[in-house]
Amino acid sequence: MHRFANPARFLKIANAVLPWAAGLSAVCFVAGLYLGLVASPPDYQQGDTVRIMYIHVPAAWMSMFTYSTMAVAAAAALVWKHPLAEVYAKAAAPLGAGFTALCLLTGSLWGAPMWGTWWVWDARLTSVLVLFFLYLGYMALVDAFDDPARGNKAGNILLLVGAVNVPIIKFSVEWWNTLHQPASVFRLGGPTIAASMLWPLLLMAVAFQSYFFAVVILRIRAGLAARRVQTLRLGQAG
Amino acid sequence: MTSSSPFTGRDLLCLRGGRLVFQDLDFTLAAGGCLTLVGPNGSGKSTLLRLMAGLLKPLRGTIAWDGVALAQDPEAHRARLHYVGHLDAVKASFTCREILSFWAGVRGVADRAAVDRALAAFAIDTIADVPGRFLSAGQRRRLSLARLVAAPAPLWLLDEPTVGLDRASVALLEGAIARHRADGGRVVLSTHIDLATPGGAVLDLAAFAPAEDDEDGAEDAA
Amino acid sequence: MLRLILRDLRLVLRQGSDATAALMFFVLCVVLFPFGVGPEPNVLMRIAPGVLLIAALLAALLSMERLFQGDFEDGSLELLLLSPLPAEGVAVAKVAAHWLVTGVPLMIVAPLLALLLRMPVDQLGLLVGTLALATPLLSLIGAVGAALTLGARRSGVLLPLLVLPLYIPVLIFAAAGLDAGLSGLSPRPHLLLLGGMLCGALVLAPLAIAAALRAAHE
Amino acid sequence: MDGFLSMGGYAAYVWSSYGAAALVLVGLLVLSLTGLRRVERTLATLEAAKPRRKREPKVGPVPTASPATETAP
Repeated sequence: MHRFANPARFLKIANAVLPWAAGLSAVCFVAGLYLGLVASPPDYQQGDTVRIMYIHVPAAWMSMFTYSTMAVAAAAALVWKHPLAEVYAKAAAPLGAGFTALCLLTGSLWGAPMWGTWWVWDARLTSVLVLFFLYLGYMALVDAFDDPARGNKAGNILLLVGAVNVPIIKFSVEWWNTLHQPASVFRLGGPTIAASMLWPLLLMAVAFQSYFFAVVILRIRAGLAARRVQTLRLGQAG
Repeated sequence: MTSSSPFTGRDLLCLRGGRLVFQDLDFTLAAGGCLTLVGPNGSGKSTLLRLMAGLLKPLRGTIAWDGVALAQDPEAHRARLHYVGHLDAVKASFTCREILSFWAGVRGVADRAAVDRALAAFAIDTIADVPGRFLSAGQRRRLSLARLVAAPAPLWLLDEPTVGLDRASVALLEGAIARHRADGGRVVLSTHIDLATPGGAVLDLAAFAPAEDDEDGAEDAA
Repeated sequence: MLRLILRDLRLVLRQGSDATAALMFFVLCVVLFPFGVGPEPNVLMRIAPGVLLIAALLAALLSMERLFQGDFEDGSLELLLLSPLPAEGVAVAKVAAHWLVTGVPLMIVAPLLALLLRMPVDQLGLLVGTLALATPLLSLIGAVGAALTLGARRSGVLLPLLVLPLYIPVLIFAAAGLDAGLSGLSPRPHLLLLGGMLCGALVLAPLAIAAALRAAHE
Repeated sequence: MDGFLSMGGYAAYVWSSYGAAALVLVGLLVLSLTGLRRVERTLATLEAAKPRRKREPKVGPVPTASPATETAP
C-alpha cells in the first residue's frame, strides 16, 4: 500500500505541519489586513471598495484550488484505492464551499457600489455560483448514505464528473455572457494592480492558503477518528 | 461440460464497512464439487459468495478460475456463473415465462423449450402465465432458482437458496444440484438447514474470523 | 442490450406511470407560464425557448429518480451486473429506454406547446431538432445522478441538486440555438456545440453510470 | 481615525465584506475544532470501553496534548 496509507504516519507529519500552518496564517492575516486596510491607497476609480478585493480574490482562488485538489483526491481514491484521499475530499468540501460563498458575497458587495445592484450575471461570478452548487451537491451526496464508505465512493465519482464539467460550464457561461452582453463593461478584478496593492493581495492569498491547510488537517484528523469510532461501534455490534 | 480447472481462493482478506470480516481464507472447488458455507450470522457467508461472484474485491488475496485471477477477465467469469441472492428479481407486471425467458435471453438462450424445461424443473410450469404480483414467496424463489436450469453455467453461487421453500421444493433443488454436479458443474451455497449434498465439502467461516484483539488490524491493514 | 431496452419499454407500457407523468408535467409546466407572465404575444415568444427547455429539463429529471430504483429494489440490477452484459451496456440500455419513454414524447408535444407560446411556425423544425440533441443529453447526465443516488436517503431531493448544475451547459447552448433562430441568425454554432457535448456524454456518462452502479452493489 | 472607519463613504460594503470573511473563516475553524473534540472524546470512551485488551492499550489517533504515538501495524 502507498507509503501514506498508514494513517498514523500521516497524522505524525500532519501534526508537525499544523502549528507552522496556523502560525503562518495568523502572521499573514495580520500583515495582510494592516497593509490592505491601512497602508495601501484607495483606487482612483473605485475608491476604498477596492479593499474588498483582498478578500474576494483569495476566496475565489481558494474555491477553485480546493475543488481541483478534491477532484485529484477523488481520482487517487478511485484509481489507486488510496484510503486517505477520500478522507481529504470530505474534509476539504465544507472549506471550499465556505470560500465559494465568501467569494460570491464579497463579489456582489464589491459590485454593488458600482451599479447599484446586488447581483451581476458576470461570467466569472456565475461560474462561481455553479461551483457553489457542485460543492453543496457533493456534501449532500456524501452524507446521504448509511454506510460512509458508500457515500465516499459516490462522492468520488461525482467529483470526477464535476471536474469534467467545470471547464464546460465555465466555457458555456462565458459563451452565454457574450451573447447577452451585460450593460456595463466592468470586469471584476479591475485594472492592472498597482504594486502597493499587490503586496496585501499576496499576503492575504498566503494567509488563506495556510489557513486552509491548518483547518483541513484538523478536519482530516476528525474524519480519521470518526472512521475509527465507526469501526469500533461495528466491532461492538459484530 | 467443464474441464477440471479448479476454482480457487488464496489467503483472502475482506473488509466490510471498515470491519475485518475474515482473513487468510483459502478454498478449492474442482468440477463436480459442492462447497457448503456454514457459520454464525455476520461471519461473511454472503460476503464470500459476493467475492466469488466478482461483485466485491478482496483487500488481500486472489480468487482464480483455472489459474486466471477474476480481475483479469471479469466478463468471462460473469459468463460462467449464476448467482442467487436474497432478492428474486421478479417484476410484478410480467408473467413467469416472460421473466424467465428474459433472464435466459440475457445469457444467450432464446428457445422456449429450455425455458419450459426450467419451469417444469421447479414445478412452476402450471403457473407459467401468472403475473409476478400474484406469486407467493416460495413461488418467487422457485422462479429465481429456475434461472439456474434455464441457461447453463458451470458455477452456481447460492446465498441461502432454501429460504421460503417447502419440503418438496427443497427436494427439487437438491435434485437440480445433483444433476448439475453430475454434469461437471460446481456449486457454492450458504444455508442454515442441512441440504443433502453428497460428497460435498463444508467451509466453516467461524474458523477464519479475525482474532478478538486483532480487531485494529483493520485500521492498519486499510 | 436491445433485449433490456425492449423489456424496459414493455415494462413501462404495462405500468405506464412514469412516462405519462413526465409528459403531463411538461405540458402543465409550459401552460402555466402565460398565466404567470401574461398573454402578451411578443413577451411569450421572447421567453418561449427558455420555458420549453427548462420544462423539458425538469420533466426529464422528474422521471429520472425511478430509472434504476425499481430494478435495484427487486434485485434485477444485481443480476444485470452479473450477466455477460457489461455494466456500461446496462447503463446505455437504461438511458435509451428512458429517452424513448420521456425524450421522444417531449419532442412530439413540444411544437404544439410552442404554438401556445406564440412561437413562429417556421421555428418549430429548429425546436424539434434542438430537442433531439438536448433530450438524450438530459437522459445521459440525469442517469449519472440517478445511479449515484441509488440507495441514498432522500434521493428525491438530492438528485436535482446533483444534476441541475450539470444541466446548465445543455440549457445554455440549446436556448442560444433557439434564440438565434428566433432573431434570424444561424443556430449552427450553438447546435454544433450541443452535438459535441452529446458525443462526449455518450462516451463518458455510461462509464460514470457503470462505476456508480458497481459502487451501489459493493 | 473616522476617515478610516468611513472607508471613503463605502464603509457598509467594505466592513461587511471583512465581517463576512471573519464570520466564514472563524466559523469554519470553530466548527472544525468542536467537531474534532467531540469525535475524539467519543473515541476515547470507546477505546476505554474495549474489553479484553491483551496488548498495552493502543492510543487513539492523537490526543492533541501528547505527541502522536506510532500505532503498531
